[in-house]
Amino acid sequence: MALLQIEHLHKRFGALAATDNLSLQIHRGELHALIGPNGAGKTTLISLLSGSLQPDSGLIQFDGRNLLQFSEATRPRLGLVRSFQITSVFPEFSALENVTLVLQSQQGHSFRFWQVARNEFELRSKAKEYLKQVGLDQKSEIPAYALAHGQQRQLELAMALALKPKLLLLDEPMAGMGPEESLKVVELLQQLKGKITMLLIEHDMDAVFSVADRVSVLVYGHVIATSTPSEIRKNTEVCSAYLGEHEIPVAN
Amino acid sequence: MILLIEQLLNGLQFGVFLFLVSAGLTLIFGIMGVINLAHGSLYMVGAYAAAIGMQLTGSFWWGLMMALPAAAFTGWLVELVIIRQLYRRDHLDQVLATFGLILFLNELTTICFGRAPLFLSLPETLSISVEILPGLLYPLYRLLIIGTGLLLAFLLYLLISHTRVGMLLRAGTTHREMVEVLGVNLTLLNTGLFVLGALLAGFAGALAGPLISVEVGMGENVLILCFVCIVIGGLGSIRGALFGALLIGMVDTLGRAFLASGLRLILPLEFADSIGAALSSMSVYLLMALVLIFRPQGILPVLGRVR
Amino acid sequence: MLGVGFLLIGFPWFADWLDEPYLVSTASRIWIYALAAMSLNLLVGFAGLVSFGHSAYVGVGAYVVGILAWHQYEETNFLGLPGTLEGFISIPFAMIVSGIVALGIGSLCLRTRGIYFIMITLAFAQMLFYFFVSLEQYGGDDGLMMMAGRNKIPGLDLGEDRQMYWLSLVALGLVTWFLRRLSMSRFGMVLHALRQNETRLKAIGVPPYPYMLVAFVIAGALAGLSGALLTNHMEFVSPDFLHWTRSGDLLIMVILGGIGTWTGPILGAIVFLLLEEFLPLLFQEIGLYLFSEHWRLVFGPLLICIVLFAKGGLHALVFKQMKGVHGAFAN
Amino acid sequence: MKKLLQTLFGTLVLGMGLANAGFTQELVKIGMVTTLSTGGGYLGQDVRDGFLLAVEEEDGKLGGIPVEILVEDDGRNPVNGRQIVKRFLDRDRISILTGVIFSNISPVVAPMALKDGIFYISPNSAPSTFAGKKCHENYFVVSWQNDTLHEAAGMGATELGYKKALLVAPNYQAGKDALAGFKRFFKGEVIDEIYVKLGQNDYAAEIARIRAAKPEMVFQFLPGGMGINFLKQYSQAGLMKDSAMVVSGFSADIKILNAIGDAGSGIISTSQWNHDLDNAANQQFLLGFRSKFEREPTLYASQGYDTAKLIASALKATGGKVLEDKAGFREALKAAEFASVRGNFRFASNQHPIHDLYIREVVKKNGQMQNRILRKVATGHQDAYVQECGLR
Repeated sequence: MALLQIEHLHKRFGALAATDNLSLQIHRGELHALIGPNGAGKTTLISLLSGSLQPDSGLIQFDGRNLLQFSEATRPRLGLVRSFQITSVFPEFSALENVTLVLQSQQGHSFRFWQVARNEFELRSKAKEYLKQVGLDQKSEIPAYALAHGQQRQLELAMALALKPKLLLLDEPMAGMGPEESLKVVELLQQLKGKITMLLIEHDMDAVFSVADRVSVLVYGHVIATSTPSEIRKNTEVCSAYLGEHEIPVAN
Repeated sequence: MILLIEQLLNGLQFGVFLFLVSAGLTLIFGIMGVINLAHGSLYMVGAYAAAIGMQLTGSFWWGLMMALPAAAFTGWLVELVIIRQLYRRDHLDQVLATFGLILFLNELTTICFGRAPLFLSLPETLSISVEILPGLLYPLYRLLIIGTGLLLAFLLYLLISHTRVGMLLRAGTTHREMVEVLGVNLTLLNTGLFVLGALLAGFAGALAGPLISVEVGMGENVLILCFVCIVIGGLGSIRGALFGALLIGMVDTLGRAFLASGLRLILPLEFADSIGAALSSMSVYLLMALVLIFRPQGILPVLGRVR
Repeated sequence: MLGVGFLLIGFPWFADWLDEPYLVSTASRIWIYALAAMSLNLLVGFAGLVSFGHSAYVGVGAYVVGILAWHQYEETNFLGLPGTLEGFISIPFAMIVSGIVALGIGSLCLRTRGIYFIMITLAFAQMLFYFFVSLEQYGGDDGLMMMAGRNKIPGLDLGEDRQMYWLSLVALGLVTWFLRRLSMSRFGMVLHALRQNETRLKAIGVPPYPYMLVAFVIAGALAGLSGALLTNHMEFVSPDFLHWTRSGDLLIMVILGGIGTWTGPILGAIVFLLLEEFLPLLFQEIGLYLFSEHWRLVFGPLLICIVLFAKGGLHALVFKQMKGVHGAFAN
Repeated sequence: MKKLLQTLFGTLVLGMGLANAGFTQELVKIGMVTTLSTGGGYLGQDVRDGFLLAVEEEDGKLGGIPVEILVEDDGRNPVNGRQIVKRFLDRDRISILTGVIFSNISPVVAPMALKDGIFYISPNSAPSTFAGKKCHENYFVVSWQNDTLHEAAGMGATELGYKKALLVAPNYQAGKDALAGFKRFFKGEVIDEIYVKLGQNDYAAEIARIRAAKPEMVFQFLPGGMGINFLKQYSQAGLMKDSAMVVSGFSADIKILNAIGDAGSGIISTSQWNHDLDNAANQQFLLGFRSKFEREPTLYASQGYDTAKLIASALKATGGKVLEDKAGFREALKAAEFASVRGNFRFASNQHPIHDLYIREVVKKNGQMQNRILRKVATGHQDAYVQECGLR
């Protein structure tokens, strides 16, 4: 039984069908990449999964539960965690505080009014580990707004990991990163592979084809193909979908 | 029956009047994203200018004519000196700055024209009542206000939805950046818009002059009510402002007209009166609260804009 | 900081030395308003919720004390309960009632955001204003006198202005301390996060609403406390306390002082109230009689200038660098 | 923050220095906390100007005693009022407090003054509590008790033979007191009472109700701007001729008449004073006021003037001893041996005035609207609360 099971999902914005009878399966432990031309409805799908949008029709099964009955704020608790396309951290908090807040939210409600949060050392040490994992442990005390863009993306990732996701939705984690930064991320993804199930949305084809176990191609809100990277490369339909849009992915 | 019709007319007239002030307020907020507490002061300027003008020329009409340039000029000056600095600031700064502006304008008016309310009245020709229905006499002037108000509303509608300027304005409410990209001179557009708002407010002030006391602080009384109107209607939308204004006008008027007498049927007279009065004075805010609870964006919000 | 503390405690003697004893009551009033501004800052500065109806909770707290005292004086009952002049009963009671009112109003208002939130909080405040105006039994618009003087607190004689001053000062101190702790707690972290990025907060599995509501209630209760003190200070309460311009004043104090800072609300209250009280005098002294009567002519532009040129309010001016509440635990 | 405080007090101390400089001891200090800003501003302005006129007539003296008058604006806000009075008492050590206009200020400041043992002499506001239960030996009222002019309206309406009256007032205490006062002396039938919102602008709804009710007369107490709005719209709706308008003096002072113009003609109003009262003091007052301020005085101005004259008479009698000889000063005040611009004037046992009341009619005289006395409706009227007062 797949971890995430999407069946006949529909979402319209007025005349535009952003998601059109979309069906997709993501198996436990795999790194599943989702590619497609701009406006294919990738981000819409993420929003539908994370709950910031509601589908018009269709069914989403997550970990054996009907996802649609859970609110945006409760889905992370189920283990369905997203990272944002536009960097979204708490700018005034230090990197450490960003992650600490996430961990604290993991431990149920935060109605504790007296104990000083920054003195809760076990929280902070855990948080440091996550920062280390993404290679930010040197920057832990720096306010997020002062971090370089790439580092903010890394922080974002750390926060996502801190939520102990069963499924991690990665919305273009390498957007706006320099080559060496994105290389870091690819390495990180390699490490996480197998431990966490991931749905990766990314334009950087080299990255995608190097890390993904399976790739799905989304065009006009509809999945036209799902297969291994090598299969996908051969697939003519995909190429045609990409003509004029992107360079045809060639062997790396 | 006659009474009901008359009260409905009163409600309509009050609503239309509120619309004249609200229209500018909502446009200024919608397009420039500026909360202008000093909008009420422009209304006051209009009334004062009309009063002074009438005392100088002895003619109500000249007073009315003088109100427009006065309000427009004040509006222009205010936009140039202060509002322009506030476009990119957050609402709090705007509230504080324009509040300071109110203090200043009020005090200045006091110094120039004294504390006593000014005199402004109607020419004989207008201060008559006409029989619009058998047995229903209604002041001609109030009818006039209804007429001009609705006319202006219609003109605004044309301006907003059938002219290039209007197109830009509408675009401005939702996609400010896009309009800038189009190479439109937004500063000019804004100034023009602000002046337009000032004109409407000033005109409303001049119209109200003969009916209400022309005195310092008259602006604040009407200001809050107008904010209620545009919030109920949905910020930034002229349609919303009109709708909200009419709704408030009706609710307020009818509440005052029938609530107390209605309560007397079920309560002892003593309570009925005070409770009725208390309720009718709250009614407007009650309404706003209800609307916002069920439609947090107002009743006719501008589509595609989240604030 | 400690030095400042002693300075403030010793202020009554300083006032005597100046031979200006009335400054003590001026100061008590300042601390009381600073307390209210502080509670408003919890909403505006921490959680980013701009409430334009905060004086409502001040007013409710004020009326609770006033009404209890009135019943005690008239020896009548209030909802079956006898009135009281005992401070340690009526003041906490005032906080509780304000808190409850805040709970009711907040639970509705918090469905909206931004300018709509500003307006709906104003709406409820106005309703309460007209409610008290039409409360004939308690003096309506004319308000309610504390015929038997200020509240009684064992070991204190509030009738004596100094003791009233110290009470207000201590109250302000405790509230500041409490809010400081609060802002550094887990709860505080959530509030700060809320201000910075609500969507993200949801994305890490934290529903904002309950936290906002609790913050709203705390702010309301603290406002109630300042109201209770105000009634005692004034020995009088009237709907003026709830008028929307008072809410405006509180907001101005917060912005003037520096939103989301610790000293901000206090500085704001000090400067705002001192200007309001002494600007006319100063102009009189220097012979600008026009301005001494029309001091607002100067005060208005002053506010504007502070907005336009002193970003971050007096706090930023005094402490040169902008350091928000979040700074308090960022280092 | 420390710095801030010190600099602030620094400037203050400097200020005090200047202020206190060159004061001699026998100077009697009179504190005047009044309302100059906000809607009711012109009331305070006239009380102040009337008062200062009297002081100026004796160039800086009252009853031959040099006085210093400290005037401050309470902005109609009791909290500010309290601060000002606190300062008057502690810093300026005044011996007489006066000037209060509105009834939401007096309950705050009067007790302060009395507790401090100085004299409180009201030129305007006089709530019933201080006329009755809480009357005080050092508390004097020169103007009237709050209900008085409303009661006079009741008498007037009766004398003019009106049978069916409709009453309008704001939904707050003073408004309800006003209607109570009117009803206390009105013999006819009250067919309806309409309570309106404080600070209301538009009265179309109420006016429609009035037209439907067809009363012979309307009595309204809508202070300041509200009254002007109402009167303008009332006459605009052409109701003046159907239902006469009877108001208390506050709603028909010269300022209001100027503001509503011809619309005001025919309004019946009551007052304890009018410009056409023929007595020497009044002539002197009018002459002085008009020449100094180039405007017509309101009844408030006359009250300010009377207040000053009363204080003058007492200072004269005690040779400037106020706090040194409280008993003497009190007796001198009670004697009220001064020429009031309203003619007969003496104090009742609760130290509120006993005086004559008139009804006036608004007429247009050489282009100006003004009040003309119709007749006297009460001679030696005193308020209804005097029995509740313990003083004898």
